[in-house]
Amino acid sequence: MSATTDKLVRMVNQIATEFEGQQPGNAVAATWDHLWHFWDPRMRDRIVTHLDTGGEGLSATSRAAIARLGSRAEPQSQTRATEFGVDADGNTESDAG
Amino acid sequence: MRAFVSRDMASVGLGADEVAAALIAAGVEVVRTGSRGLFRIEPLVEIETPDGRVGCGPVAADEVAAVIDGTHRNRIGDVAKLPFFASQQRFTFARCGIVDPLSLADYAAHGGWIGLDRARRAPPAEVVAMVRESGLRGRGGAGFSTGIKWQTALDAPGDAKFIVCNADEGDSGTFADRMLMEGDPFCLIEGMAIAGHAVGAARGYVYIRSEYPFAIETMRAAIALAAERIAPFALEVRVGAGAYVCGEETALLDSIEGKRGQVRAKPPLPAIAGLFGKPTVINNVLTLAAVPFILANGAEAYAAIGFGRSRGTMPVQLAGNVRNGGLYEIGFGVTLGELVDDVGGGTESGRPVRAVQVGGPLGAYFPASMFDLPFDYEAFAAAGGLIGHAGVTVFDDGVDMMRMARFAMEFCAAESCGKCTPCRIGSTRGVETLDRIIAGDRPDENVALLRDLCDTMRHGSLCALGGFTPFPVLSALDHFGEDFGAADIAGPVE
Amino acid sequence: MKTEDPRIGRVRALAAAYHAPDGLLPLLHDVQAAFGHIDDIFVPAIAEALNLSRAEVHGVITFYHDFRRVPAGRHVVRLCRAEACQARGARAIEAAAVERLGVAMGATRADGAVTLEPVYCLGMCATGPNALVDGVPVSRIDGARLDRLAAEILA
Amino acid sequence: MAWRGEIDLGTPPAVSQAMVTLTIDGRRVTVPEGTSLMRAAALIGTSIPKLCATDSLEAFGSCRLCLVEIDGRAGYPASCTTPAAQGMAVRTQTDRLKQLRKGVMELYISDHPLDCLTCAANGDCELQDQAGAVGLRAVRYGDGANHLDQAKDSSNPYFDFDPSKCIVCSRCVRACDEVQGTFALTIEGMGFASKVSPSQSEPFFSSECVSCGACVQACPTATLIEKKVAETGTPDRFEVTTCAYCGVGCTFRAEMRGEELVRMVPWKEGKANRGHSCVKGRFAWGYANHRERILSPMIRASIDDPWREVGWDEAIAHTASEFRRIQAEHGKRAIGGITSSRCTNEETFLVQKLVRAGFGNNNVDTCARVCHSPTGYGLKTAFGTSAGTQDFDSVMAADTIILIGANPTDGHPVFASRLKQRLRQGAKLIVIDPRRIDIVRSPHVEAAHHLPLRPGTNVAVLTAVAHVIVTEGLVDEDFVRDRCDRAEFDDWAAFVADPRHSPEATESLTTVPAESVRAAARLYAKGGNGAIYYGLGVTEHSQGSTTVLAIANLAMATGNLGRAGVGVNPLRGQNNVQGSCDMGSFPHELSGYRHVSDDAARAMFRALWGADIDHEPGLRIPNMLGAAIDGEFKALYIQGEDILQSDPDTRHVAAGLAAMECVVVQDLFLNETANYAHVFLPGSTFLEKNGTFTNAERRIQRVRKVMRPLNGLEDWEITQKLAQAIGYAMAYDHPSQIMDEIAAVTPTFAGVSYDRLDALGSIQWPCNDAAPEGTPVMHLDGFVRGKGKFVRTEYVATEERAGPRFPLLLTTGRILSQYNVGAQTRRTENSRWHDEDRLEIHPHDAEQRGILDGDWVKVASRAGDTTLRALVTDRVAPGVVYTTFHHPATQANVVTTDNSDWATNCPEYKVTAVQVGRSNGPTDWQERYDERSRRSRRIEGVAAE
Repeated sequence: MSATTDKLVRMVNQIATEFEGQQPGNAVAATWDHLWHFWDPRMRDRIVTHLDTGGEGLSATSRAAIARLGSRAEPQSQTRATEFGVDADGNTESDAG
Repeated sequence: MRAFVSRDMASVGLGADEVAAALIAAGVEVVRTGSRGLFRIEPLVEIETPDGRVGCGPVAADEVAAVIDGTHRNRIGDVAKLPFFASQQRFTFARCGIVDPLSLADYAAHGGWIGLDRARRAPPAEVVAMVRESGLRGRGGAGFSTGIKWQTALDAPGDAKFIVCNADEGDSGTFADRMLMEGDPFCLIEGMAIAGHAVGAARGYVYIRSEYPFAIETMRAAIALAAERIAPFALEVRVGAGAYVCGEETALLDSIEGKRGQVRAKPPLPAIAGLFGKPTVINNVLTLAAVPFILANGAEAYAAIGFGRSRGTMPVQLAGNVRNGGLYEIGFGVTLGELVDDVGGGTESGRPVRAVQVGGPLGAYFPASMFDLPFDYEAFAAAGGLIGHAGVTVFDDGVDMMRMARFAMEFCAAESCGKCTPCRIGSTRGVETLDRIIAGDRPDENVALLRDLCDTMRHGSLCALGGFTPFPVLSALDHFGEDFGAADIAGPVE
Repeated sequence: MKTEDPRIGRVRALAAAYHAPDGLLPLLHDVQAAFGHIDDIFVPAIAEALNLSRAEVHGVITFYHDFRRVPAGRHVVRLCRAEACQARGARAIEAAAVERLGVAMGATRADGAVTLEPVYCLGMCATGPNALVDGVPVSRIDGARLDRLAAEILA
Repeated sequence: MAWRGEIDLGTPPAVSQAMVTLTIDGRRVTVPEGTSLMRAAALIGTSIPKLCATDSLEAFGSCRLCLVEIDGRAGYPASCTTPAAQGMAVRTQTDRLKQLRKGVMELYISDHPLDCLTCAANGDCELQDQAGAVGLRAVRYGDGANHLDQAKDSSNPYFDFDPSKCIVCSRCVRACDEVQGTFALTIEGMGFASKVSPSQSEPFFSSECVSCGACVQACPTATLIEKKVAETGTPDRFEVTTCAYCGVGCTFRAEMRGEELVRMVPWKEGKANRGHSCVKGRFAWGYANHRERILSPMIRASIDDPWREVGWDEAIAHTASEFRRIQAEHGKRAIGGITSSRCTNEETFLVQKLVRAGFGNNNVDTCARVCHSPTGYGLKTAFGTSAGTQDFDSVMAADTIILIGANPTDGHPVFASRLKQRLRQGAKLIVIDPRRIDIVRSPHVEAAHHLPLRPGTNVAVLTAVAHVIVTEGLVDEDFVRDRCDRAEFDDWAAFVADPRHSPEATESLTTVPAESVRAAARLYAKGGNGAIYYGLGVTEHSQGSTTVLAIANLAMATGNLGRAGVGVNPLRGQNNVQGSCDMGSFPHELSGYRHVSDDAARAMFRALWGADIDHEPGLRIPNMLGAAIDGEFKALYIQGEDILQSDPDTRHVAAGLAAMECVVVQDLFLNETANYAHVFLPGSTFLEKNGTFTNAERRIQRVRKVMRPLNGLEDWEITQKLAQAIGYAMAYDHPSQIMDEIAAVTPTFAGVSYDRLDALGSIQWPCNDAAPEGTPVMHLDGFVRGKGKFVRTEYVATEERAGPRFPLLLTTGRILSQYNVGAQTRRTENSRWHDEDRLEIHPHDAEQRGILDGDWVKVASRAGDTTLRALVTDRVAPGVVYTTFHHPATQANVVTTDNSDWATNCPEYKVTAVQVGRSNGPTDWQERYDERSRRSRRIEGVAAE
């Protein structure tokens, strides 16, 4: 497994563990939502390929989330951090982070 | 046999400890008291007899035998009958020299705590009203109505308030505070406890100058002894460190707060924002010590005595070259001449009295021609002087008034806190200008310059140190011009 | 780290009794009583204890006449120079003292025997000229008493 | 603007709302109660003579020049210390007053050198002015005692102290006490001998002075004066600009003589710094004309070759052709850009526009990644907007302040001074930090509680605080009911109430005594206005975002939001890290916080920019380097950043850069990243450009050009040329046009323009129709976006665990005199305060390893090792070591690992398991690195130094 893939595995496991703490029972959807909104296509493709080739090192939640990522569907936003739309009065969230 | 010998610092300076030791060695039971306050007869020994105390003084350590058997050459008998004491009105100093300063029993037996108990039974506002009606004014020198000051502090909002006693008695010619703290400390303590109750202060500080080691020791012991009696009010002694300017109330507060004793600008008044920024009553020892009498005997008893707007008694201190130097508590209105000649008995040297400085190093010098001046804040102010802490320092005709004017500037330069320009730089220039006059260098020009400098200091300075130094300088110049040798020395004192 | 002067530890012990800035003067009095003077090297420990800056402590030490930064002589004579004592001959006594004790006013003898300092009033203004000699009041000082004093001090 | 001194009203403004009316010299004036007579007079154009008064300090009343007469009052009160009262009749000019003022001035001049014509303050001295004003014509005192022989102290590199000219007005001492709060100055002695004394009469440089310059600014004479003024003479014009160092955003008057900058003096109307400064902004601007500054473009084929100087056209053309070649060979997404948090909003906006519209991909990122990206993620999740909620003034209304993971006296010194002011007024402080940072206990300031937690356990401590607040009934029920999401609160409250989150249960983990946690929680919840300030010690962790969420939870649970004195306040590191985020520097979103996948947004930008926008998020910096190693990422345009020194896991960064074919660095100096660059484009300093910075309180402030760029072009002009060269048209004449475009696409900047900035001085976004003058405090009557959201914060231990091989935990930070990677401050006199990074180690840990203070030690982690000298101190707890990363020689980031925040990849600088041992000098990696960077800095035809 290349260094980059290993790094991505550690990153997605870290995200999954966090959402297991934050949103028990909804960690898979939240992790998927996060990867979809914040990861670059190559990172997403690489992790999906890794899952398809056995997904060594991936946690259960990570596996489920990556599986959904592979389906190319657009996730529902599970936290305000991934809401980017313009609301009714023309105000957008500011994501200065 | 029981004998009473003073432990007052001045008495000890004259050998009282050695006399007491000799009495004890001779089998006599010795009680150490404060000083009665006439230093010509110290060390004084008073023997207790069935019909009262019999005094002998001054007594040397090797003459105790004569005292014991009643044959001592300086036998006085009942000291209280001496004209010096009989003509006094000792409201504040009644117990001084009589009681054992650290005996709670003695204090209670001589009218102690009556004032405090009465005050604590009355609401604070009523106590403040009594003090106001007594006409009591600041004995430290400002002469500000004590009642009004307390009222301001009572009305001022604050989660904590303080009572501060200004015991930095640094004026030359004054020792009443010292005598009272060493002779009747519980009186001051009681006065402060009353003040605490009157304005809602739970804590008090007594700021004593470091030059008074005896007073510091006695006050600390007395506070410890009286702690329970005055609880929940709590007192603490704070010792100065040799700065005369800390006799100015705001410099004193900065000193207690652990800072350089520099004078604060006003407002705010300390009664509103003083120690640690909280409402604070600052009064002189004598002011606070007068309060127990007022509470015990009522405001009218105190106000009945006095002259004009100066009500009650003033513990005058006769000092310098004076025969009967000591503590003379009398109602306001007595004249300067009566004090110096009748009570004081003129100079100790036997030479004629030439000048009298009233109010310490910042007070004016008065010639004999002004001895009809009544002891009253307003009268002295009108005559270009001040009462101050009521120290009266007598000089005989050997005095050189130009040197005394120079000394006034020298003292200001030595004790200036350095904050404001007229005093920091002016006092040093004052000494230099007077040195030129003394050396005869362009006397007319330099006297005119001296007057200009005094005007700048008098009206520009931030506090009384720089502000009042012109009083001794100009009064010497105006009343004793002959000592200055300069042609044009006339000019009013502003 | 060079070893610390042992006296600094004792200063810290004295300082432990005080916590707020208003403890500074009492602490400085304690330190001077313990060591005879307040050495500059004590200042950091004092400042640290009261949570003040070294500047503030230095400013206070140098403001008040009482605090010494260098040790005084074995004996300290504080001669009163104020008006009441002058009226009773203090100027002459001062000149005599300088001469008899062999030290200028405000200085310490070369051999460290005595420090002669002015003081402005000791509150014994009817029995001057006065002095505090090692904290003990001495009044009505004249030539004879000065001689006895010089003998004791310079013995 | 033609030079004119700032108006000095003499005393600070009164706070009262009640007004009083009086007459001064017969003219009526109405002022707030408590206003001094001096200030009241100044407000109607009557300037009463003064020397010890200045409106940045409390009235002091020592010079006695400002005496006035008042009807019905005896004497001559000082107008500075006498408050105006209703109906007063004041006279400021009478014969008596003239006479008294002349008398005072005569005393002053009797102890002052008469060398005005050769004096450094000639023409800019209040004593000189007042002597003229009062008409002093003679000094009659002859030669008396004076201070003219006092020795001058030139120990401070930036200003001289000449006591012979001192008038003992104490303005310097009071400035050090009241404004800066260091108390480094005092008056020594009393009376005529009074003398200004740094610490124990030491030279300024070795005293407690932190060289903030407040005393120099306050001094009315030449006693304390900038060395540059003494050298150059007084300035003749000034521009108001904003400092380019930390996130406080101090504004300064850049005072110049012609084109030469003479001094930087804090601008009194600056709303972030209120007329104060620190050593960096005030004095450390000399790097602008440092000899190491590169002024002409350079290119080279290989990073092993020496540089070759070329003209701008050749450099730009070469870069453009390389970028086009690489995109042709390796695909559109094979190149990217990095924006700087130290350049202006306009410049950052242009770089991300170049990448998205010019390169056609979203591979743009900003160094904000490495400091406050978790703030954005966390606050957006909780409050809906991701910036700090208050303005800096707000601290003055706080009653209890929690400071977590920030060391303001070093990192945000001017804010620290205002915080200390508030603490001296009685506000209570709680510090949560592994180190006993200065503000825990420094003169007149002491934290009520210091929680020295084990590095990496922030979430555990804050969740324990939340546990106490919920279980002890300290929640602000009204606030939660009215303004938060009820269900989420209930879920969160149940979560934190679990006994496993109690202070007692977490004590062994966090090493913080349970009772301290409980006391701190009660004080924050019930101690009046509670304000939380935090820095990189919160964000630079694997749970950085979670910690920000925990902070937001505490603020909402206790109702500490939506008014002055409260809030959640990120202390952002750099001058424009907030701005670089606002400008849309992140790979996943367009400016205006629109996700790149948003078709409508992309359509709008295509119309506006005339170029297709990639719909996929781009690569973050760590992932660009990863992709480069994998051969998929070939070129990088880096503006104003030194990622090799500032980013973690230096070996990984070096490998990534080395794998690229065209690295372009645009900076002032050949920084560490330039060792791996093929093109060097010389940048311009903040003194040489127009633009805006946005500070940590969302305040947009103008940067104004003080002198022509030495390198010939402002940074935005370089980016524009590059865009044109790769075939993407950009045609701005002035940054104000760029700001107009920003305002058009950024809702929170809608109302911002240069004209309005000039009119208002500064604007805190959001600034739009709803808030035409900006928003000092956010969430006033409700959260901008719906309800406040509570989020569970489960503690997840970092992988960086101390173990047998690496038993100690390293954390990192900053020091006052140096800034970020030190590129600027190392090239100023500031290096005299901190010329090398030191490793702070507890005496116990040092003793165990036979390490003495000053010894060379090696610090090793699983990522690498480096050597530096030890500093034995009990400021750090046993088991914790600390260092800064200001000097490249130490390469502290060789040791930091690739751990990072789960949500934003913000690197975990603050926790690295290390071993420390004696060493005999630099590691071979350091030596190889030094040799490499020496070779890489060679420039053809220029003698190597």
